[in-house]
Amino acid sequence: MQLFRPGANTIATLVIAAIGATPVLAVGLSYQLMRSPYVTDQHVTRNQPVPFSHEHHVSGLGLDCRYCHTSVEKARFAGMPPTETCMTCHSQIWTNAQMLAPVRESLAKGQPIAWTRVHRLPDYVYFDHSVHVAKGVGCTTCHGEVGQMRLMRQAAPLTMQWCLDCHRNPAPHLRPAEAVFDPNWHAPKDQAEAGAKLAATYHIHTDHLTDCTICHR
Amino acid sequence: MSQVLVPQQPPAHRWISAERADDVAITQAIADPLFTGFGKRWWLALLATMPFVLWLLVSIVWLFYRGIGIWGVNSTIVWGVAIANYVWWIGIGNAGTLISAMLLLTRQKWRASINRFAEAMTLFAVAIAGLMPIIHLGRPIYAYWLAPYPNTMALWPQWRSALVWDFWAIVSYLLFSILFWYVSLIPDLATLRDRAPRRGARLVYGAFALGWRGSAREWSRLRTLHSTMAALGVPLVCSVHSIVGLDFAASLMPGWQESIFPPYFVVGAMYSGFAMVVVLAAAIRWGLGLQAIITSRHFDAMARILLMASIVMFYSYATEWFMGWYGGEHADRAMVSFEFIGTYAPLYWALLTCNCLVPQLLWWPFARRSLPLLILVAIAINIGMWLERILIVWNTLSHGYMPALWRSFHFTFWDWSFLIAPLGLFAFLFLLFMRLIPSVSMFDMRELAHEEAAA
Amino acid sequence: MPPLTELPTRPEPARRSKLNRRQALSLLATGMASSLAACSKPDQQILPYVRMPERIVPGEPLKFATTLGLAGTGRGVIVTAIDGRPIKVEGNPRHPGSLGATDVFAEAAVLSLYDPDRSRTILHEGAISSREALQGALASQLADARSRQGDGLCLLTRRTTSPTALRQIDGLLEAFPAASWHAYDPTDDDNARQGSQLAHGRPLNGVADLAQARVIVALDADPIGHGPDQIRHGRGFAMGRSDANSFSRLYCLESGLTLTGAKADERLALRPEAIERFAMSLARELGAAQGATELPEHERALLRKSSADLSAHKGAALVMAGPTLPKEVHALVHWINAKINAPVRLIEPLDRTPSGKQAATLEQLAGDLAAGRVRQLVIVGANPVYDAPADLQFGARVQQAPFRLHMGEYVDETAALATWHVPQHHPLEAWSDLRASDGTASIVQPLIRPLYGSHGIHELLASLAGQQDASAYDLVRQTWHSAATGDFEAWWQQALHDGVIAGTSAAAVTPAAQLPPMPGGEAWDTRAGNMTLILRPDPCLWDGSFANNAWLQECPKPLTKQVWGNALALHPDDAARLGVASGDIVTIGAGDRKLDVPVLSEPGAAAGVGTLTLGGGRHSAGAIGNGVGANAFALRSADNRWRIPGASIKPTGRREPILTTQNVVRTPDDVRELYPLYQLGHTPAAAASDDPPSLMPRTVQSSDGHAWAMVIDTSVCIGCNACVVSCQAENNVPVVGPEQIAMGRDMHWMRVDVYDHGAANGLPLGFQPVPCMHCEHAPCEPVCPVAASVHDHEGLNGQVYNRCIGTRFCEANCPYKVRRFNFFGYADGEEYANLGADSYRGQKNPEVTVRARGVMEKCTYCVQRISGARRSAERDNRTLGPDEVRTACQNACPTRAISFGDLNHTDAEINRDKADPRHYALLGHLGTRPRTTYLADLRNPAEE
Amino acid sequence: MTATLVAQFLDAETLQAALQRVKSTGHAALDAFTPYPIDGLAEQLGLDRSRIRVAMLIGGLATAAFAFGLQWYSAVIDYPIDSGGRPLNSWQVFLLVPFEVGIFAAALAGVIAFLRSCRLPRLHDALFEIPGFERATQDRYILVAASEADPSDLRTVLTEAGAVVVTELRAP
Repeated sequence: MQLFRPGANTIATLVIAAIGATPVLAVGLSYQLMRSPYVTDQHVTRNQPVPFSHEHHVSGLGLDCRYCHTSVEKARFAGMPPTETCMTCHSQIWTNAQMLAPVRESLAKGQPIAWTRVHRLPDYVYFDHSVHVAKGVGCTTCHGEVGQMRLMRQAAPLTMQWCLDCHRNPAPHLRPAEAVFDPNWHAPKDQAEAGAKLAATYHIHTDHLTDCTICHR
Repeated sequence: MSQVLVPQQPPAHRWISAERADDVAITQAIADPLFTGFGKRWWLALLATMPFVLWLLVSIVWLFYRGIGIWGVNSTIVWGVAIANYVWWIGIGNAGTLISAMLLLTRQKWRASINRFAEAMTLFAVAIAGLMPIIHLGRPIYAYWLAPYPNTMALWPQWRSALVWDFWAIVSYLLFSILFWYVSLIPDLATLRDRAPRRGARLVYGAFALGWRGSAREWSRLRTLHSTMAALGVPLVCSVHSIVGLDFAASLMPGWQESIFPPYFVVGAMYSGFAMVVVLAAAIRWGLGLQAIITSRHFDAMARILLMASIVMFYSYATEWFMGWYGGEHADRAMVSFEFIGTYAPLYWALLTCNCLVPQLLWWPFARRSLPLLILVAIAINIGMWLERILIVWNTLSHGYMPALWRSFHFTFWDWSFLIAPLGLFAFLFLLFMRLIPSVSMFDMRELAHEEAAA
Repeated sequence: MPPLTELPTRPEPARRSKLNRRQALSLLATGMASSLAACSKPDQQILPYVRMPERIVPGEPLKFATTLGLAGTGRGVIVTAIDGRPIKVEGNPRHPGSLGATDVFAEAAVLSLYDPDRSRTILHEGAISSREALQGALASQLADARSRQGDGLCLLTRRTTSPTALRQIDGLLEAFPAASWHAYDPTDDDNARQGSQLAHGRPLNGVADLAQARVIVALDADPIGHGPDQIRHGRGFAMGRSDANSFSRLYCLESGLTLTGAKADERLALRPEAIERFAMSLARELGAAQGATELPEHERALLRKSSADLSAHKGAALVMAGPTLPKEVHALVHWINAKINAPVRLIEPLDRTPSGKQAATLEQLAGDLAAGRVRQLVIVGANPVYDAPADLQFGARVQQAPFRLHMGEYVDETAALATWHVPQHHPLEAWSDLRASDGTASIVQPLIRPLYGSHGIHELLASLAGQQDASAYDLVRQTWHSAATGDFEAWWQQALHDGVIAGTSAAAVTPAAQLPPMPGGEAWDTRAGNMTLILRPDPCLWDGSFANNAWLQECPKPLTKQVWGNALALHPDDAARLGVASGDIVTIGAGDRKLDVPVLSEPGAAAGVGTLTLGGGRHSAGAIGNGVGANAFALRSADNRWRIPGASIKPTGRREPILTTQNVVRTPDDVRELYPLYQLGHTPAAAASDDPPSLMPRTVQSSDGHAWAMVIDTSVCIGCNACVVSCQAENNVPVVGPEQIAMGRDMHWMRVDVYDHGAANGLPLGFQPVPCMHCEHAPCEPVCPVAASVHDHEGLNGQVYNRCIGTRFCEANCPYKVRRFNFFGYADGEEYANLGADSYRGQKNPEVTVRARGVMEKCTYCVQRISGARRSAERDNRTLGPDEVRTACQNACPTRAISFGDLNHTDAEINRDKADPRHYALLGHLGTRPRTTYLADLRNPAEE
Repeated sequence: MTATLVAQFLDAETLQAALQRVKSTGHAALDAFTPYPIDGLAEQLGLDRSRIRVAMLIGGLATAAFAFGLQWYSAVIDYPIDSGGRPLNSWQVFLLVPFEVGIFAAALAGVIAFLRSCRLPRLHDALFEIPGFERATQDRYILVAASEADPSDLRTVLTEAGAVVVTELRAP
């Protein structure tokens, strides 16, 4: 006797096909997910206790990065400005601005301003700003068009893949020493050979740059 | 239990000891119990295995929560029961496919009665074996890092590691075994579909039977496929356990770095596997009343194979000792003497007794024919083979190149858990299999019956 | 390690297990929290300073020179602080007591700083009290004391060389003429002082210079053993052996095995009485007209050799006597040294006040207490209730004094009996000053504001003298105002920067040494009832004051590798005679004093002598130290401090497994294969390379020119463990605790293997520090399925913790067994006892990952230091110097046995060592091509 | 007008004999259904040779090649890592994984080829309508034959050959 309706044949075939297809799709999807901003926080803008605008201070007033991030050339940590640094100017201008109240309060109470971290690497990754800066990797290379950001956002995915892309082939991203802190720097036409030359002058050896021990220890 | 096939002494035929063994009788004997059920005995057995399954689950949860420190492993003896279990189970898992594939290729008719449940045994054993390396990890959640997949770390597995070979060997072997087993199952599923009294069962079996009708084309194609798979299966099985052997042989520790390991692991696998088949065959024969189909001839044949394997095992051990001494490396010689007089010497002697001495009983026909005796021998062999595996791990790691760090293993409750509980899980799965799927291949039996009748 | 079925028996298991359970639960909580967090990443915050402190660059290390004391003697150190947290102690090359190296105690000091068990508040009768209340109480007591010229006011300090403290005590004794000052240090050697009294008519300290000595005869003395002079003597010993042409020879006669004995060229294990006899015979050989007794043959042979050597090397020969020998023998040794013009500088004692006052003894104090003559007792930094000789019954007598003030870092046994307890600063929190054993003074400067409400001893002494709120800073500066040359501020900055005060080393005095009267060499019998018991400071816990330091508790004792406890070392024959084996608990009886302690069979011990170390059996030490080991002070009597004759040893039938981290290797084949030992003049012609042929590429060469390697000279390794603890501090290596040790688990990245070449008579012993070998053909790497164990281009065998999934194949396949696995979260939520306390986080080195549960870890050649050096070199665009990178173990080593550097730098020290004929690779025949290699041991036995 | 008859036999031998008779009498033997494989039946029915083995060979080799290529690319090109000084292209050990997955892939390819050549899965099929057809998987040997001309001739051929039941299959 007949157990199944004619449609069953198609269904059965589809089921078998699905068994084969599912794993492939699952891996593909999860990979896309891991790369997506949902996981990497790329392009995520975060709220800050004080709505500090890099656009205003960098593009508008033309402050140098190092004015606030003082240790970027000598330490792993680029450095966050102490409240004092803000007050050097803001004890003179915008002294009563409402949005600066937390800053004045911080100085008065002696309590730090709690900024929200924007760029976050895992604890087991040892990133050193000073060396990158010394080797001609500019601020905006990783931090993006800071000069255009009202509130700070994470420009790069900060995945290991992304780090490796540059560690394997830094040349396209290298700048002459004087341009490292230039927020408006853009790669010249001849970056191809210029970068290669810079890599040589900076003594950058790429094979060593992909060693695990460079970033993990 | 329906006694359709009445066994008689002396047996009517070589491999079937029943006079009236036509298609109907065989079909009834094997298929009908699945519809009528096995009664209380089966339920009791299933109930008995439940606590073990629960025990295993609890152990695994506690292991993941607390970490592998709950085992007796230490800074020097970093491996323990999990690894021994892995090798032991994969060994048993190898036998099923090996048996049915090799016997198929060598045209051994009697395979018909045992290949189905031997292959089922393979599936369950390999599944349990595959569990072991994962729970043995310090950070099991990252086990998937052994697989090559696109990831944002831009990293790949380290292909030179024997563990990666293991990973692929097990995955390939498990999937292969499932296909091999399922393909030969399709016609029987069709029989069940056409014989099942209730519509529900008919639908389920029917779906899995894929609409098999037993046409000449289907049969010839199935045979081609099945025999070719068998031809591929034999090298696969050998390679799988050789790779397990490489886990140790590819190292440079005394007692591990030995070129004999891969072949000797394969033989060991077949050895313990056949021993397990003997036990299961006896169980099924008694449980399903298949005395007519699984005859004492079968046990006799398997006993001979056990005897042969035990001799090869002894030869392998002897080779180990000889090479250890002949190589002249100080550490290797120290290792050999440590095996005999060291911390685990009693276990080592027990191993030699179980694997080399006890099976010699099988030289005597009465021992091969007496089922209880044969079962005892088989169990002894399985114990001996587990001891062999754990001692391979313990001896070398306890007595390496640095005497300052010679230590010994401290067996904990959780080591016992992971040694015993999986046996319960295995029994549980096997009982389910017996209840849902014909434990003996019906179409093979029909064919055999006709050939026997003709002969 | 023998299989251990039961776990070590320690008190209050309930409380400790409860602790663990609580930690497990908190782990669960944090685990769940973090797993939730993983789903919805919570915002992290950055808190910048409000005002930037001077000189601090976030995350960048700062180094300051200061001084750490041991038994009142200073060892100059340089402490690294990151973001204001002291995290690592290293030696100060300018300081004569440190010479750029450290010992275990200095290394471990930084852990004690963060100990949550430290005393935090002033206590009155055990209840929390206030500073004001204390000042009130003190005021009235002082008024009372002043009214009777200070009669009844007793000050008990440890032996101290702090000029400021001594100056203050002078002031105090002026203010209270009738007051008395007592000093007690449980590791003091009174016999030496009295010996000098006998020989020179006044107590003098001898400062021996081992570097100058071609011949050294140690009579039950342990110059290179643990103690204030270990680093100096160790360096001297090494320098005396640096040149094959002027290679020193070390004779050692000792009652119990010591580091000196282990490294000796000629050694004899004798009962102390026999050593006395030998000393007298030695004196006679050198012209003393008396003290002749017959010696057994083997002693006579050694006497001939040693006396010949001594007289042959006048001016470069040296005899040393240990604390177990009576004052007469010490005097005799003074006489001998004078006779052979030994390189020993005699200096005035350093523990006297400027006005020359010497502290009275503890016995006198005990007497006064018993007689009820003490009205106010002020105990500063001492813990006599625990460590006073038992027969003084200090615990009972101290309560005779109505007012008892105790100042200490912990609420210890003495604090419990005091009416007032004042928490004391940790040395890294205080201003003070100390002298090295040669008299050189140096400043103790704080690295961090006091973590708890503790106070300094100088403030306390000041307030006793009536100065309230005087600051230690000013007091110390006052002390040195006079010494300053030129502008004081400049001088002061210099003194702080250098870590030593120039020109303060004591002047040598040269009195005539006269031959003292000889004691009658007493006879003894060797019945079981009559053993001689020798006490020694513990190589890890010293006198028990470090008992709550987990690093030191888990630091394997150099010669037995025992951890978490002490044991009575007996010669195997004695043990057999008593029917006991290692691990059996015996009752030691000395007079009416008793102690239960496990036995440890030690082939190096002298027959008829049992050796036990101090520092165990604390019950108010803290969560770590409580109830670990047996308290040897319970057997001590005031007149026999180091040597207790007529001790009885009875088996109890109970057992307690001896916890060890590894075995002392005594199997002859292995010893020969793994630890080659040559005799001077019999070294191989050239360094042998036993690399087998290989199909694999030769070696890993770095593109930017570095190829790191390490060479360890076993001939000068004295097994002091400084490298082990230094590595632990530098690399955040966790402590696992006794239960885990009993399971056979440990975490030390650096271990020191002990090899016994004599097997039978137990000598000579050799030490072999074993870090990761960083094999060029590393067996651990190809077996890792996820490439967590990989090589980098500079030859480092890197371990990537965050990639590790814990297959443990690498350790299984490591022939050297140098890898360590986190079976539990030893540093990550499942810490032992109180080691999970937040305060300990302060010590963690931020440059090194704290490893999680389930990952493998191991020595990285201090990759963070290599990386740091490389990055700073790249920052200012220069190349790394040959020996610019120094590993933690290398820096700690007192004898400079460890050299580390870049093989590609031809002028690196490492390459000189590689050319040495004694150079060999451990298990080189396996073809692993280790980057860590060794120089074979070298001994210089005397020919007949 | 053609008729298709379905004849049921009690054992394989009668079936094969009947098959010969049908063919010799100029009728067309379409297909046979048996409870177990019967040697030579396929040949008698003149079925084409199967290409399953070819499919298995191709599937196996292709996958093995891919597996080796993946290893080589990842270990030599994409992220070369020095592992214990072994050569980046350790081709000897890179052969193991391809072998394992190759065999599995061959089996998989075989199964797919088998399903396609038998046009399985076919849960719904006209033959299942035939009364008694379900016994083809148990104890009946069924022959399906067709005749161009008068079906009654074929029917007699079959009955004489020993068919226990002969039914006519009507095209729906």
